[in-house]
Amino acid sequence: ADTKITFVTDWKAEAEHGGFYEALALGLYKKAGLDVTIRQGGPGIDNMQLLAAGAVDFAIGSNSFGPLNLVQAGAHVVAVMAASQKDPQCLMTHPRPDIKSLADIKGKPVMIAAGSADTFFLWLKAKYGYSDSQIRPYTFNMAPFLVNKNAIQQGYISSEPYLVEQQGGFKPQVFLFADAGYPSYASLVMVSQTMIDAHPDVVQKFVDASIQGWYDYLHADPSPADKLIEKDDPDESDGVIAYAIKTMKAEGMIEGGDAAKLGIGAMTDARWKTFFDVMSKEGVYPANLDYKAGYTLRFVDKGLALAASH
Amino acid sequence: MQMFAPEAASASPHTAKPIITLNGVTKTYGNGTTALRDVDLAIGQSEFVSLLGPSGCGKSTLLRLIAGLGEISAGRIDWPQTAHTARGEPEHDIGFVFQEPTLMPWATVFDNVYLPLKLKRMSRRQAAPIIRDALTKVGLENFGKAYPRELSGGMKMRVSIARGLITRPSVLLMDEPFAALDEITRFRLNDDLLAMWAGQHWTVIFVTHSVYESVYLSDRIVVMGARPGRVTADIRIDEPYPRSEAFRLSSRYNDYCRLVSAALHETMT
Amino acid sequence: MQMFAPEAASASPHTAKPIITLNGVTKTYGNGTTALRDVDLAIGQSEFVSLLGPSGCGKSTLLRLIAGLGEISAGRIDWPQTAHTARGEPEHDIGFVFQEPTLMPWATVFDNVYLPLKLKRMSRRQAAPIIRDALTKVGLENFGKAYPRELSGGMKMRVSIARGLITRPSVLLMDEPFAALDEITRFRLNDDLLAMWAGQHWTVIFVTHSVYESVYLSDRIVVMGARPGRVTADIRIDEPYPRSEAFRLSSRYNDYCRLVSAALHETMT
Amino acid sequence: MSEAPIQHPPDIYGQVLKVALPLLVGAIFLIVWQIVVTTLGVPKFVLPAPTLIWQALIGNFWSLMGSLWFTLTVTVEAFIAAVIGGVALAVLFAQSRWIATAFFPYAVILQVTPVVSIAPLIIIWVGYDNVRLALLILAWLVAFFPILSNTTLGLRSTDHNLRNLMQLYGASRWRVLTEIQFPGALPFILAGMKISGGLSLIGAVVAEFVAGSGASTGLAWRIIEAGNRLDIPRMFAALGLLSVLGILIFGVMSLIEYLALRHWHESAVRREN
Amino acid sequence: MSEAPIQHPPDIYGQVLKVALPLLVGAIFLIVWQIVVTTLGVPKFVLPAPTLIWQALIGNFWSLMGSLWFTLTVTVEAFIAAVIGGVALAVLFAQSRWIATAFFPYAVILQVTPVVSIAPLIIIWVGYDNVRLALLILAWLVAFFPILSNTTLGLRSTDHNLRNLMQLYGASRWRVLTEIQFPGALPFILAGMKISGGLSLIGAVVAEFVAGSGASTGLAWRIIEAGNRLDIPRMFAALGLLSVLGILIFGVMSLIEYLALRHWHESAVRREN
Ligand SMILES: Nc1ncnc2c1ncn2[C@@H]1O[C@H](COP(=O)(O)OP(=O)(O)OP(=O)(O)O)[C@@H](O)[C@H]1O
Ligand SMILES: Nc1ncnc2c1ncn2[C@@H]1O[C@H](COP(=O)(O)OP(=O)(O)OP(=O)(O)O)[C@@H](O)[C@H]1O
Ligand SMILES: [Mg+2]
Ligand SMILES: [Mg+2]
Repeated sequence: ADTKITFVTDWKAEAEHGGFYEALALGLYKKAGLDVTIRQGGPGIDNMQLLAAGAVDFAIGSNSFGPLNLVQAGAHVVAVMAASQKDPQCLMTHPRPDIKSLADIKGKPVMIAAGSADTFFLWLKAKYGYSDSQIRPYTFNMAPFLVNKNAIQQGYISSEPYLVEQQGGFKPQVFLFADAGYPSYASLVMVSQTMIDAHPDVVQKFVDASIQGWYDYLHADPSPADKLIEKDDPDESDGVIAYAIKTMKAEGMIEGGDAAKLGIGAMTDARWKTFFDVMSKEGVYPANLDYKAGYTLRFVDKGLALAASH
Repeated sequence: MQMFAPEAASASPHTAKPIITLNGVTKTYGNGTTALRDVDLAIGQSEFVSLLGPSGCGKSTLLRLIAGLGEISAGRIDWPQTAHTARGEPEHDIGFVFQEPTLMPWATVFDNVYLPLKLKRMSRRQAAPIIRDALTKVGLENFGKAYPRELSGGMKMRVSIARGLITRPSVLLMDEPFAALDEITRFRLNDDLLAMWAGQHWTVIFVTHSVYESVYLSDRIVVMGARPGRVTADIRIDEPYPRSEAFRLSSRYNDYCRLVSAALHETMT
Repeated sequence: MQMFAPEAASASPHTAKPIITLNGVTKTYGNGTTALRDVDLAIGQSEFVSLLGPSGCGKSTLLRLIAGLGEISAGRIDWPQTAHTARGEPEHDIGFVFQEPTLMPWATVFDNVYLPLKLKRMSRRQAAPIIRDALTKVGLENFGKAYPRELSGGMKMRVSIARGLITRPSVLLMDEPFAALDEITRFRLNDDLLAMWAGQHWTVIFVTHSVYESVYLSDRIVVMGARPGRVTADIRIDEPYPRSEAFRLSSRYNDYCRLVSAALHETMT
Repeated sequence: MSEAPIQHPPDIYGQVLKVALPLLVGAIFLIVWQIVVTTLGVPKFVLPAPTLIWQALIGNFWSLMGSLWFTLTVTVEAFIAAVIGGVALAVLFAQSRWIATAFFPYAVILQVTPVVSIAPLIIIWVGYDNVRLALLILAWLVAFFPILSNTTLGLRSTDHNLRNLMQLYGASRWRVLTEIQFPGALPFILAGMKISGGLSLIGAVVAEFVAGSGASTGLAWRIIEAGNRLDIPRMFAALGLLSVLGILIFGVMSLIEYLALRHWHESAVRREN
Repeated sequence: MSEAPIQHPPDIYGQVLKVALPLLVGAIFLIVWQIVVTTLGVPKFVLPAPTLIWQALIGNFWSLMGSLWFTLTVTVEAFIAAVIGGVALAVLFAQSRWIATAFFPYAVILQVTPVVSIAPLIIIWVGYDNVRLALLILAWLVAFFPILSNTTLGLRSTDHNLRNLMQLYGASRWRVLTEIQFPGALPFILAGMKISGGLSLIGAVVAEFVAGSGASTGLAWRIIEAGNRLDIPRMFAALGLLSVLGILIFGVMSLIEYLALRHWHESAVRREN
């Protein structure tokens, strides 16, 4: 019988999970002998805690903080694949001449969600000298941003700018952290250490099928995945999905950076070290933290499904 | 010693200068009980009227309606001598002792009696001697600090009496005020009440079940019949005031009592 | 016609076969009021004892203590003839009519009277004729469906009386049950009570403020003195039962009344 | 003493007004809202006009109704559980001052612990495939305390003379509870239920906010989703449905309260003097 | 008729037990928790042992205390506002059945609207630099309804004979309110305040969850932070402080209730028979 795997995403179904849905839709997991169920995350599903508690074995971690937090907390969970090379996190402003880069935002009020103050904001503090007194609340509702010409807020490059254009009727200035060297990965596939120890083959098959799924999603027909996505979340409109795919491609989120050479899902020691160094310098992590326990390169970087065009 | 047919009541020569007149007063409660039907009555200025009648005949209802509590279903109640406020409400100065003590459970005896004076904006300090006096009159001088739940039934009623009298109202409505008291206290309070009434030209309407008490106190006894309540007899006690123990022992007293008893008997059969 | 000093009470030859004995009963409330001090009393089987005394002297307190409500501060109350339950509680069958009506406001008159029977697991259907009967006795046959708030003060008290009697308890404690009733109804209920008492060999302790009523009803009158309450006189009414209107008109009745009044007077001065 | 039998006529006129009056106020409110929004040109993502909300409601009618139904079922189940739990606990507490003293603080802990922070624990505990059960537990946590607190007060407020009466009749604790304490506490319990009705609803919504996954698609999800998408008219349509549901629950509770108390309790009786 | 003066002795013994007993239960509870967690080897991400929580509490003592203070101030202010607002509204509603009928549904809407979804509106309205005011408003929304509801019931339950008495004395509405209705409604109001005390706290926390920012560093912030870092013992330390605060508020409310009602209300009076 096929190995049963439940894979928990970090939000409701969206294009950012497209590769996994594609793999499921095309039967790539099935072919590898895996019986995968994709569970949507949601506002109340805390994947890190579910993993730490051993309640699930496979889940998506949104950024590089997840694995290191788990290490610090003493949980045995490992990132095995980085589906997205770039964190889509960005800051947006109204069109204004006084802000041309992230550095110009120093000292200005920024609307940041509660959970973000100890993730990317730490990097902004370290790199640009932002301070906590700049933080204003962001409640995942952009109305306050839209009505206030001076407002600056966080966003996902693949969704918020689109909504601003649609609803606000203007094109916001977008500053993608990744472009400024923000070293976090995104959409990390995280697996419990026990699973890796007991069934490394299953993990490898899952990673390989997912990589293939991502490749197909971007280069073949994305509609099988899109159908599943729309089934899981009927509110996900074609327009939103199309914009997200376009952005992912344009920004090279899946296939850019190291992935261009090492294949989709790529991770490198150097990138992890950069991330850790920045954050430990900020005091997020102790300098002696065994951050390497939070990821493994064992299952990726095999140059799998490298695009012909590359 | 005279007895009037009810319909003659308001025309009685004795009922001079009426202060309250009731014409065809009917009261039907929401559940269909007609408590009063077609009651005609005129209460004279400074009269001491006792109201007698079987339990449930509408005495309390009548008293409440006179006080302006509750709506009359038919007929009317007037206060011909009373000025009206700007808002059109009669400006009478009524004291009411309800059938139940109706004390504020959260306030001490002192504060309960203070209430009417407080509403007249009298300061606590000014009121204190008056209240002490009133409490002494009802034998509760040591209970000013007690709460109602710490009192016996009769003591609660005495607090209520003290409160009803403290403002020295010109019209006093009392609903079985002494029913829960022992005879001795009752007699004493009877005499106190009479003395106050005589001194202040009050008008008193007094509900009681005691024929003896009614004869001793009042210069007029109105007997009511059972549901629907109506006036069945109107008896004048033509005896001089002040009255005393001597009157209680007189044969005329006994005759009056028998007369009232008979009227009561008649109304119940 | 005999009068005993209080300390002789329990030794009285008339108080044969005591069903309840009180020895040195003292009750001090939490606020420091001593309601009873050193009360000795023996109630004989099938006696009809009236309790008289000034308002606030501790009659209600005494009745409640006898019924087992509230703790005694000193002394003891025994029921020498009464069996005890397995849990060690005396298994007596007490009816109590409180000084206040104490009705359940959410229940109809019928349901209020039904309560004691319901607790004895009698079905509604079985109970209905009994309840109708009891309501008729107190003149409330048409008010079974009324709620307490729709009743007059006297009517509420009558419901309470009906409830107290419905289980035909062997010991009946009544706290001024008829105070709020008119004379006629009162006399009728007096006679009804006497008839039931005679027929069923009940023991009755009856608190009243009416000297007349106490003499008419009881074969023994206990007079209490004011705070702290204690027994000041114990008067036997040596008159045969059944008693009737004739007794009320007799001179012996008047003598008794005077005697009791005098005892009451004495206790208050 | 003969008399027309006692009758208790219903007050239909008053009942109709009870519904009509707030509707009228609501209509006026909506009209003013519409005028203000259009004349001031308030952007629709700040405060959409009622007409826009209406369109959003019609346009998403079935998906919203589905969500409404989901939220309603969670609400009702949580509410019933809250009533049962709150009353049962209060009964327990009323049995002995010591039990109440010892355990009431722990009921308070349940009340003041934010559901958002124990949501993950509960999800782990019930198994994360049982999101609906988790929602129920969380909504229950939000709703049960007012019932517990009010019922406790109500049971303690029993007329003490009636208790004495029951004692005289040798009634068991259980009978004292059912015959005297419980009916006497009814006004308090119903007041608690009125508060908890709304809290169950908000609890169901908040639970979905904090513990919802893709599998749960109640009104909370519509609100988050519409908010994320900045489809504010749709968000307001969902909020409007929530309000309607809340008022409906409140109305039902008020009706029950009226029916239970109209014959006897001061708060509900129509006084005639 | 002379008598020792009336005196009302306090029940000190009972008061001490009232504190000691729940502490004892708490101690037992913690010990059992510790034993269960260690013997079953429950991972600390699921349920940390009390000793771990204690270490986290000591280790982060001052930062937690600062957050506690912030949350406490918001709670207290929101609570005071809820009491004033709830009682004032109830007084308004008690003036006329029509006002109550017309506007009560709108109070219900305020109760059932999830703070998370109106948080943005309130942030727009107060300006996003006024986070504290936004928190206050949101916490107030969570807390005011029980007081409104209970006070309304209480004011309506006034002994109707006492009202008649006031009418006879020609007392103004205001005096009827202050002399009769308000004292009579006190048990209900206090019960409402007991519920709202906890809700203010939870409201302050939830408000910070949904509208907090780096500038506001209450307990919610600590909980989120610790949760994000998976530092579950620290999260529990913060939750524990929250519980302690909740119990404290409840204790204070209970004390006020006892002091206000002990002389007269059935629920608080020590009965002697
Ligand atoms: N609120 C009410 N609703 C309905 N019926 C009522 C109400 N109050 C009184 N009644 C009825 O009105 C009648 C008269 O009641 P009322 O209290 O006036 O009697 P009463 O003469 O004072 O009797 P009592 O001597 O027993 O006090 C009674 O039949 C009673 O049932
Ligand atoms: N719960 C209580 N707390 C404190 N004192 C009380 C309490 N109940 C009664 N008392 C006091 O005890 C004394 C006796 O009260 P009790 O009710 O027994 O009097 P009573 O003889 O029945 O009077 P009445 O004829 O007025 O009913 C009174 O002085 C009263 O103040
Ligand atoms: Mg009456
Ligand atoms: Mg008494």
